[in-house]
Amino acid sequence: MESSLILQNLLTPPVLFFFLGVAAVLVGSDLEIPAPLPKLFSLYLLLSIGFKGGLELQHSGLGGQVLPTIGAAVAMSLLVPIVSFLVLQLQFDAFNAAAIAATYGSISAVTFITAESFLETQNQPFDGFMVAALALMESPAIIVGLILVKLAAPQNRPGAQPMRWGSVLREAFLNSSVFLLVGSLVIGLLVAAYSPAGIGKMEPFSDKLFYGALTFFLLDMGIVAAQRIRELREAGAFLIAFSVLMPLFNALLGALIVWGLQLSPGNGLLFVVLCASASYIAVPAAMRMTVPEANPSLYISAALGITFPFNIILGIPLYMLLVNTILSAPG
Amino acid sequence: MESSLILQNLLTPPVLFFFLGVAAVLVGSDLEIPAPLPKLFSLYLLLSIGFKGGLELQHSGLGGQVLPTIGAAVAMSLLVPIVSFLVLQLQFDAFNAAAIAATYGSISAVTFITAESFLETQNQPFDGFMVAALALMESPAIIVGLILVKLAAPQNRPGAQPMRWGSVLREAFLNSSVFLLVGSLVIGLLVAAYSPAGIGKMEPFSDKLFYGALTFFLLDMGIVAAQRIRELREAGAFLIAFSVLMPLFNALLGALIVWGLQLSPGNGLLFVVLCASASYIAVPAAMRMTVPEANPSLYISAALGITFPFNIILGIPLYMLLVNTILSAPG
Amino acid sequence: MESSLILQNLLTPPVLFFFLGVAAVLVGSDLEIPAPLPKLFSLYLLLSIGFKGGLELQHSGLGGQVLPTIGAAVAMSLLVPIVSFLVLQLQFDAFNAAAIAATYGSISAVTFITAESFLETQNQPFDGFMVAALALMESPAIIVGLILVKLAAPQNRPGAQPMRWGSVLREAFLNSSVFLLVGSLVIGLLVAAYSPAGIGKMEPFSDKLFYGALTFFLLDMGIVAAQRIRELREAGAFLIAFSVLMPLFNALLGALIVWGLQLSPGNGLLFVVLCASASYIAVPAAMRMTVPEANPSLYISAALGITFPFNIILGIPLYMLLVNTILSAPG
Amino acid sequence: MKRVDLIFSERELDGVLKAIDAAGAAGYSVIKHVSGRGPHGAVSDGLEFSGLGANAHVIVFCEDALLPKLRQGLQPLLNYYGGVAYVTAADPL
Amino acid sequence: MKRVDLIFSERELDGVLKAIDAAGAAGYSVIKHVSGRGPHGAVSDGLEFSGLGANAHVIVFCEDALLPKLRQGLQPLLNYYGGVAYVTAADPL
Amino acid sequence: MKRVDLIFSERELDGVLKAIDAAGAAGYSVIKHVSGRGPHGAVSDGLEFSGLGANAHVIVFCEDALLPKLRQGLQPLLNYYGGVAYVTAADPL
Ligand SMILES: Nc1ncnc2c1ncn2[C@@H]1O[C@H](COP(=O)(O)O)[C@@H](O)[C@H]1O
Ligand SMILES: Nc1ncnc2c1ncn2[C@@H]1O[C@H](COP(=O)(O)O)[C@@H](O)[C@H]1O
Ligand SMILES: Nc1ncnc2c1ncn2[C@@H]1O[C@H](COP(=O)(O)O)[C@@H](O)[C@H]1O
Ligand code: NA
Ligand code: NA
Ligand code: NA
Repeated sequence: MESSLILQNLLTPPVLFFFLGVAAVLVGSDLEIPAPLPKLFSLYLLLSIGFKGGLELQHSGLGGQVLPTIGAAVAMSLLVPIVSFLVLQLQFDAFNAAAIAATYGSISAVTFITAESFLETQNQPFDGFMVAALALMESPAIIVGLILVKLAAPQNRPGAQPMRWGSVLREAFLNSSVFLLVGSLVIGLLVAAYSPAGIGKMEPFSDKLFYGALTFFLLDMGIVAAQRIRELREAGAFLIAFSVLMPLFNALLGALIVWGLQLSPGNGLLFVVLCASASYIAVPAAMRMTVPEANPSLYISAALGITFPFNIILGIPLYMLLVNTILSAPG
Repeated sequence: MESSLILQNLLTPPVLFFFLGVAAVLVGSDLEIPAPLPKLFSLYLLLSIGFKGGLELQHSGLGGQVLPTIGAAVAMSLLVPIVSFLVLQLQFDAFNAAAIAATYGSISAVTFITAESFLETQNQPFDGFMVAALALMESPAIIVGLILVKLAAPQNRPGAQPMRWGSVLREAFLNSSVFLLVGSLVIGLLVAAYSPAGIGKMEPFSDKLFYGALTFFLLDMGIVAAQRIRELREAGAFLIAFSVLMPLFNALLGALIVWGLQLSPGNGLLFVVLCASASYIAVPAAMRMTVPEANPSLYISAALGITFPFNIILGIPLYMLLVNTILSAPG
Repeated sequence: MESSLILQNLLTPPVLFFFLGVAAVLVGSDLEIPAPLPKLFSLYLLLSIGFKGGLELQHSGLGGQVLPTIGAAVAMSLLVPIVSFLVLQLQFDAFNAAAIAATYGSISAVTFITAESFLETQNQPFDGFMVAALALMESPAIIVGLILVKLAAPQNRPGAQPMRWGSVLREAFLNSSVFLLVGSLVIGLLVAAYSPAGIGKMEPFSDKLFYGALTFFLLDMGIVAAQRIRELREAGAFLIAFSVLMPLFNALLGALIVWGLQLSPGNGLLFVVLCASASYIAVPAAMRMTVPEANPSLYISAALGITFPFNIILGIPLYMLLVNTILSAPG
Repeated sequence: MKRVDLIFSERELDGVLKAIDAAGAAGYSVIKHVSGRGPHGAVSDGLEFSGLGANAHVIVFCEDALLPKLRQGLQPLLNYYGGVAYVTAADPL
Repeated sequence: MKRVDLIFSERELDGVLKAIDAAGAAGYSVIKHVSGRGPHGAVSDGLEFSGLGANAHVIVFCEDALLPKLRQGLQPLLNYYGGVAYVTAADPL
Repeated sequence: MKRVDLIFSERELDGVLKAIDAAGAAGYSVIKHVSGRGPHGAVSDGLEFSGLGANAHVIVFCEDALLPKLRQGLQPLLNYYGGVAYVTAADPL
């Protein structure tokens, strides 16, 4: 049954087009999706996932498992970067260790969205409030990463610009990805409450097209991820191992929480995926600005070149099995 | 009831996403929709509104209120810039007064489209021939503006290139916005008459997606409008007052015509919106080329930074109330 | 009846918007669809046509007329460039003759797609395996063209880089157009076989939007084709005549094969269109790299400025008549 | 030889290229979507969708002898519509 | 007069433009979406969607006297974040 | 130091960058989507969707000593495929 779940995931359009993008790079085709077209899809996916999450959150309200789940999500986004940092310190200086740690403490919205698509093809229900967890897990790791730099880095950073916390907080909480996701979520809430006629009119755009747009975007992600693979030689075996094992470890931690909170299998998968995924959007952009001493090709290549493909291809069905197994354990 | 109409408008997805764009600029988020993506949406909206207008125009024909309405629309687009010029002359030189006047004499297609969406959520019917009015009101103000410059500007414009009327007329009547709108309208007419099988096949693209695409585009418009607000200091209190009061005055003029022609409430709102809106597409582009002596940041910032948000947020429901009130007056 | 078929084609949205693009250039409007937006549509069309073709191919299998048709298609893509070369040699040097010949031996995916739309409005069925023929006819002519250069060109090409066959074959078989088409076809096959839940979820994107996206893209193609017309003066009467007569001749050849194989009218039209169309994507890119001695404005302008519009506007209905006529001949 | 750099509104691109052709230049290159600030205020690419366009940057490599002709054709345009034009010495690689 | 060319990450664009304004330059032009390679590795436009951005190329035409001020404002940024800055002689057309 | 400007078809970009790397340059910057006109005719960005691509503009800041190596690697490519290459004097800011 395990292998069948993995196979089922492998043969869905989004994952197959991801492979096609990877293959394009490997065989040397000149297929590319020129900028800013990928940005169109990435903006669209954030807007739609936020909007739909808001609609559903309005219906479910904040009762039941909502607040505990969201609280646990935020706690994980504080814990994971600290654990990661301790591991990474064995190999990297404080700047690189903190930057990579922040990357793994945050999340990948596209991995989350792909997991939702997987659940839909499995006819597994899940709740809109998980999008709130997604949104709230994006930023804290950035702050943790910067505090780690402050604590662990050599006191005198040559040439360092004085750190302006104002712009750091803005970078963490108001970067375009978090801002659009949270904004669309709030709009979804408002529309569901006060303007329900707007829901049906948005649907062909924000709902019906969603799967196809994700598929198209994953074609580009395959290209981009494969282009990163070359840079991984530079990164070395330690980081490569980290990029697979750390997500697995985080998934295990996440699964324990899923069991503790007795989430539904659908919500449980999404929770685990949030813990196991790494950011290649908000965090790298923030780290490049605030910790320029760290080498971007390390944290971007690890998150985008290994962890992302691993999660999309194998991780999601594996985590599904993990969640199903742990939830069938006696509570 | 008034406030409820305003609130209903405020809480629709297009207006909320417009606010989100404004908020992004105000809080300093780096959210942006990079060029040429906004152009994609703007081309799409013009093509779709034209096409749909053409389909409907074919069914309604040119009888009844069609020709009087269109005639009145064109007359307004000649009258408004002249009145505006007289007001603006109190404060600005002939070049700037004429350029701003032309801007307010012409129309904003996005405001028109947002008004159509508002009518749809209100279940108020309106007619396809209003799109023809939209198309015909875009150009005349450009010509009026240039004639005003000719008449009122110092006879010797230092360094002025000789005005080639050929290229001026082309700029006025064949600029991409007018051309695409009119072209799509004619195609809609032809398809409805001779190739009805094409209608249903276009629908998922030109019709179903329309509301979502408008919403996405208004997110960008919010960003762009908010970026203009800073430049308004330069513009001064006179122009800021003008950008709110002139549309209100034009709306009143428009409402009188609506009453005179006894248009339906839906068509009436659209007519008033055409009178009250200002161009930030065709006219600024034409003015920049033909009256470079005028300061673009004045006419663009007024139309885009004040009049457009005012109309989208408050204007449309206010004009709806105005139209409803005036139509219930004894004829 | 002939003229009615031509008229029916002329009045469909895709062809009308193609005309609108042409008109924009002729009257001097500044309407343009800035890069990389056309690339978005071109990638989308290839992905969708491939995917849909794969879905259908999975259902039809490789039996019946599939393999003979595909074989005949490949044979035509080897034959047409040789015949074309013999004709072109009368006027051009070996480099230009070979490059233009390769262009006409290959195919135009957009012409094929427009022909499919035409069949749909005519309620004429056709089969998914024709997409496989499309994909397989794109590359061979490139190889034939290069062999013709090798054989016929002066032995010492001044400054010529040594021809690396590896990169030539990659250019021929892995260029983005062929790669995306074949890749999407294979994905369609796999999804239809193993992941049918994905079909319905892709539909709003890859199927419902298709006609509208084609229409939008043809607006751009009209602009681009019309911009080429100016360069045709340079090309001369011989090439202009060639760009109309050669497709007609190739269509005749194709029609004979259609008759020989007794294809259905729908598949027959598509087969003839493949024979009669010329490439302005894969082949020009490959020729520019491998035969820089040839003048790109000759082969691009002929294929894009004449043959493409001719096929879109008159060719498709004419070929339909041809196919209907020949199929009603005794077998 | 010389390298001439022109930066001005995209709306004037056609006129500038005509003037360069008329001066007899062997070629030119055009970069669009350039934003900037100058005496006439800021130009962003945020309004590109409106048809207003951003700036264009045109590069011309030419013989020194061509400069007067270029100047003659371009100066009036730049004076009236705004934009900058600078000349640098340049040698073929 | 002089022409200053700056190439650096788009993420630092705001800071660089502020420094140029602060130095009192009469204007500048910005080309975005520049890819490249330098001592800190390769920068592609393939990750632009992620908010990481590619490089920006900024051109400033200015009086020679402005160079020290520009240097003072820009040098710390370029040293810390990476990027290059070069000066060429340039004359108005 | 020197500044080298290369403008040529995007299709040749990979080869040119390889030659620049092979010459040992410390870095380079690439601007794509450049249109233009040269001895081989006009290149527009209207056909970009077709895979034909427009031109690329590559800038290399380098020591004078690198020029011969650059010339050696790039000259054959530019001669065969077209494009221009010019050198200007440039000093670090
Ligand atoms: N000193 C300068 N250095 C670089 N670019 C400039 C300079 N002055 C003006 N520009 C460019 O030229 C454009 C038009 O300038 P203008 O219309 O004269 O304000 C500006 O938007 C800038 O892109
Ligand atoms: N020698 C060079 N010539 C041209 N551009 C360069 C050079 N060195 C660096 N750059 C550009 O500056 C960017 C930032 O460089 P850096 O962060 O210092 O590696 C690179 O991505 C290149 O676009
Ligand atoms: N004299 C020139 N000045 C500026 N750019 C040029 C010049 N000549 C050629 N180019 C550029 O180099 C490209 C390739 O030129 P070519 O293939 O030699 O005609 C042209 O499309 C232009 O973008
Ligand atoms: Na995580
Ligand atoms: Na108006
Ligand atoms: Na053919």
